[in-house]
Amino acid sequence: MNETLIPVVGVITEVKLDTPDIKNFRVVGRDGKKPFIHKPGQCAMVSLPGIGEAMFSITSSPTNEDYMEFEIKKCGCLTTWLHMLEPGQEITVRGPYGNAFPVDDAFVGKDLLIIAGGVGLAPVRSVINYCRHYRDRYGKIDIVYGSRSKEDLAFYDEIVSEWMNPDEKDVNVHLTIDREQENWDGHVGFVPNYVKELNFSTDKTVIMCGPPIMIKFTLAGLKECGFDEKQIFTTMELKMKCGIGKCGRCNIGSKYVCKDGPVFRMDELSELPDEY
Amino acid sequence: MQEMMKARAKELLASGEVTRVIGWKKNEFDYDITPALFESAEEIDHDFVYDDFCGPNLSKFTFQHQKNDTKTLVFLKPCDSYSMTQLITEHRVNREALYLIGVPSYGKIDVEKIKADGMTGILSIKSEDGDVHVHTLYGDKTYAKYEVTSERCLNCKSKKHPIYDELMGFEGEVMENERFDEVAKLEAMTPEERFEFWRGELSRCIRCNACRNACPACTCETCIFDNPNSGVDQKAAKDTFEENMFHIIRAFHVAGRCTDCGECSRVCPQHIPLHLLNRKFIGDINKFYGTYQAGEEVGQRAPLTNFTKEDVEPDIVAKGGKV
Amino acid sequence: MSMNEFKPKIVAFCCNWCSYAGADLAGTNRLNYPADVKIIRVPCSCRVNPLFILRAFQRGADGVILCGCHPGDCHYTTGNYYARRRMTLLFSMLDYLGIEKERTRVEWVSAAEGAKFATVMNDFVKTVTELGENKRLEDLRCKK
Amino acid sequence: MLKILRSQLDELFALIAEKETLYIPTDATAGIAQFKKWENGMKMSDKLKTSRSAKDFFFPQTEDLVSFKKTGKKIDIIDPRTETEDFVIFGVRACDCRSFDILDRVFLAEPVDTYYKNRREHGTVVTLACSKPAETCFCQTFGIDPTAPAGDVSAWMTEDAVYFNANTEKGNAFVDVIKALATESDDTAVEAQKAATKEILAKLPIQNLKTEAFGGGKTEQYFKSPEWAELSEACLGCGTCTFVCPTCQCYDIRDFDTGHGIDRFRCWDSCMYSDFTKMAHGNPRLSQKERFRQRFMHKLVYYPENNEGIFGCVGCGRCVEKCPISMNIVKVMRTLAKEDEGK
Repeated sequence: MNETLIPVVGVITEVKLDTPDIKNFRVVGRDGKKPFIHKPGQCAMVSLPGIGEAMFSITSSPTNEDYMEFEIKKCGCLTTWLHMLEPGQEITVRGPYGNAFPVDDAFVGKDLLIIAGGVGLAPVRSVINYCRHYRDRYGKIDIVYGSRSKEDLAFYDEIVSEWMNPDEKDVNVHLTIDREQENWDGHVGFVPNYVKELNFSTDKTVIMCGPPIMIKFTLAGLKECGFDEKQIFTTMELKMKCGIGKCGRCNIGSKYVCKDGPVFRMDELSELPDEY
Repeated sequence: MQEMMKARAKELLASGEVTRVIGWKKNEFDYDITPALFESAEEIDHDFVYDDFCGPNLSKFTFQHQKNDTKTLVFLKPCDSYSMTQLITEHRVNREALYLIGVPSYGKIDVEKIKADGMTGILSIKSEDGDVHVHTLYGDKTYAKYEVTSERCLNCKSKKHPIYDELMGFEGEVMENERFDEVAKLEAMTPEERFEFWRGELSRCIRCNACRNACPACTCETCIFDNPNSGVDQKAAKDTFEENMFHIIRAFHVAGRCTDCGECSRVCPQHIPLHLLNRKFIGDINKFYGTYQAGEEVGQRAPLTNFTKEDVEPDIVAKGGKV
Repeated sequence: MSMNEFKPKIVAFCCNWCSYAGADLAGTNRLNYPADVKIIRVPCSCRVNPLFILRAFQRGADGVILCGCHPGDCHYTTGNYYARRRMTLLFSMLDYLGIEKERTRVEWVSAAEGAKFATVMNDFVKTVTELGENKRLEDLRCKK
Repeated sequence: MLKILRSQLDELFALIAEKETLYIPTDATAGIAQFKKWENGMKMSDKLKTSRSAKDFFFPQTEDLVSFKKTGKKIDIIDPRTETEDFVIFGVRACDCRSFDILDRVFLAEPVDTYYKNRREHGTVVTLACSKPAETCFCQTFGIDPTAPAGDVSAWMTEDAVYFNANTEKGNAFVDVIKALATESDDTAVEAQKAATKEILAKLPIQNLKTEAFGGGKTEQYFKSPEWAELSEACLGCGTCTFVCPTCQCYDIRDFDTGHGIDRFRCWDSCMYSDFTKMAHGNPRLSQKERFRQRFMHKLVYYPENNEGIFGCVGCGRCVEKCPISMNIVKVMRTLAKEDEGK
């Protein structure tokens, strides 16, 4: 019987300090394999027994057969503890939870525009790497990613060495940071404005994740440019305890983010009450 | 009295002296009273009520209205008035934002007593001249009022208003009462008996936090039992220890500040006599450190934030509590 | 567990300035007191929050004793005066709930009173041993 | 239909308890009845309702989910569960019985909550028809007939006898057990009681509230209603209504460090609490108004939307009785329905 509330053991094999407050954790099961199979955009409940349990998006792509990655920003009790962990430490994971980005249907054959801010790159990175893996299925991929500063750009190494690699076919990365700083010759400014400046053609499918304020303004900007809400996908996060739509706290109206989400198409989301 | 209160509230609203009135309002049943905010004469005419069921203590309901520029009128029963004084002492409410009217209370009826007597299907309850007429689907019954008066009112500590801008009715007196009798009865038991008694009572606790949230002395922004850093932020008692702990700590946190308004016992859905815990502290404070009534006057120093060099030694407890 | 085997677990909160030094002195003077007394050093007797006492019982203590400077000698001038009131009321309440008053105690032990510390502890352990295990304020989950 | 004399009630209980654990409502203290494990000599309460609902049997206030043992960097996971024993709950009222259906739709929906399912499978529910409804009852509003309760076995208690009728497989097994004491009977007495009760039901003050105004698809209409502010004005933010409610199913999952391991347990939680949705970076329901709205929207709109129009309330009236400030679903329904009419 599938015991959804009982987790499995995960072993942290590698911890990388990605930005000053974000760490990347590689996790495998005790048998050295991935704890479970997931789809891009799905989440898992990660826990340190005695400290707490919380929902994190799985940032590695399903196409990565070796391990599972979590990109975790230090902001609360559990995450602070997680940041203190070293490789070899066991944690518990359960999942996968939630729906996923429609990478195998709605996205197929489309040009993708991926917009992320801060640690919001974590859930969409899974999509990016999945699409890069099955490159032929998708059209052009544009990535707009912004953070407070250069140091705060998550996965910077990967972005530069892989995504921005000249060999990469039709992947364009547009980085931006909030304020001018030394040794940064890229764009400076907030993501919503940058998206407008880049003036993308409106036939793209948009995948968006970031702080609520960024989502709000980017959405308005995209609509101004002529994008339809049906083209825009985003992923949500609210407090969760069970992950299976029973504990009753992550609902927006009649939808549970853990079960019916976390991925919502903008037009579905706008039908729900404004309580997130 | 109710008509007088309505008239005065409307007058004050009309003059602009106050812009909001906090009072009581009747619901579905005669005994169903909700604290309510009134902002117009029509609302007052329509809903305002003051009768023998107006138990809720209004002092804490002023919290959200103290940052307004205009004044809020609050009706206070003597009990509420003590709580209000205590809140002002602790700087939890802004006295300037409130217009306080003291109203007399002639003892509130505890509908649970009527229900415990087996009355059900209650359609109406009328309290007139010391008699309480209960009309139900299954027959009527008349009680003498004292039979169905709530315990806290039978043992009324005071009918005096320690604070008010205006008084309706009479200037009451501090009352002789027997509120410590029950405590003394428990104290006379053996530890085994006491333990059994409290286990029986506290085991019914469902940790709904009604006692805490209704308590006018419980005003922490974040309660220790809600604070994830306290290590005791349990939502439900998983073990009998936690039931005990919650109530001991809660009683301790309000010790010396509890005015004995009795809201905790009134709101408890499981009928746990929580006031007996608070009264134990009140009784001990009186015995050990001299008579003290929280909320008696503004600016009093609470016993637990105070001391004298000659205080009794803690072994007084082991000696049986006799000073 | 039969009575003669029973060894109570005692938690002693000792203030850093007097009682902890008193305990030290008892040690250096080789005065005996049972090893069942677990000392927790606190900055001042008034640092002890009622929750500490309850937590000790929860985790399996059979008795809790609080030791501080003699009234008037507090390193922080008045700390132990507050502690005195608090503990008096708390222990009275615990007794009221049926947790025998002999399981809780407050003693004033100065840095010079090593002998007193040992005597007090011996006496307290004896009293608690006679009372037996704390069953009324234990957390069964911690007993497994 | 089987008949057992009321004078034989003790014998009956003993007979049931011989085979399975039996729970009956009994008087705990003045005015409070609660379900307790039957022991010799225990008398059944004649109160209409227990103070807490019967959901405890399937969804207890606290239950262990899993334990962990930590050694160094290693974590071992221990499933603490043992096989649930069969048990019988006697004297469940129609409203509480319906609440099990409502909980089933949450806990037995995929992915199934095995903790709940396990209990549900081992419990036999013996319902008892109401003959003396209280003024706070409004189960008829939600289409419940308190004179003909569902459950594995339905029972009717008259002045001198108790009548049983099995409805399910489990019910048949139960009836087989009690056959030793029972005699076959026609349903004259039961029908008479039903008729008498129905007359009283018609006179109840808050029965038959309007439900047409509610249901799925009404989110937009009510979510922004200005009425919430006034309705929630006096709400204390305690959890009384949610904890006595037979259909409230929200829970929290917490860890307790026992000193030699970690017990992970779940416990009831309340959407009325300020920390219910609080996250490290903020809280989507900041004031009591939003929390209050969530509770009633869930019962009247969200739940029916996800469950074919079935409301998340059974009209047991516990919240009406227990709320410290007398705010309840009845008042919410009346206020919102009035607003709906005005539209």
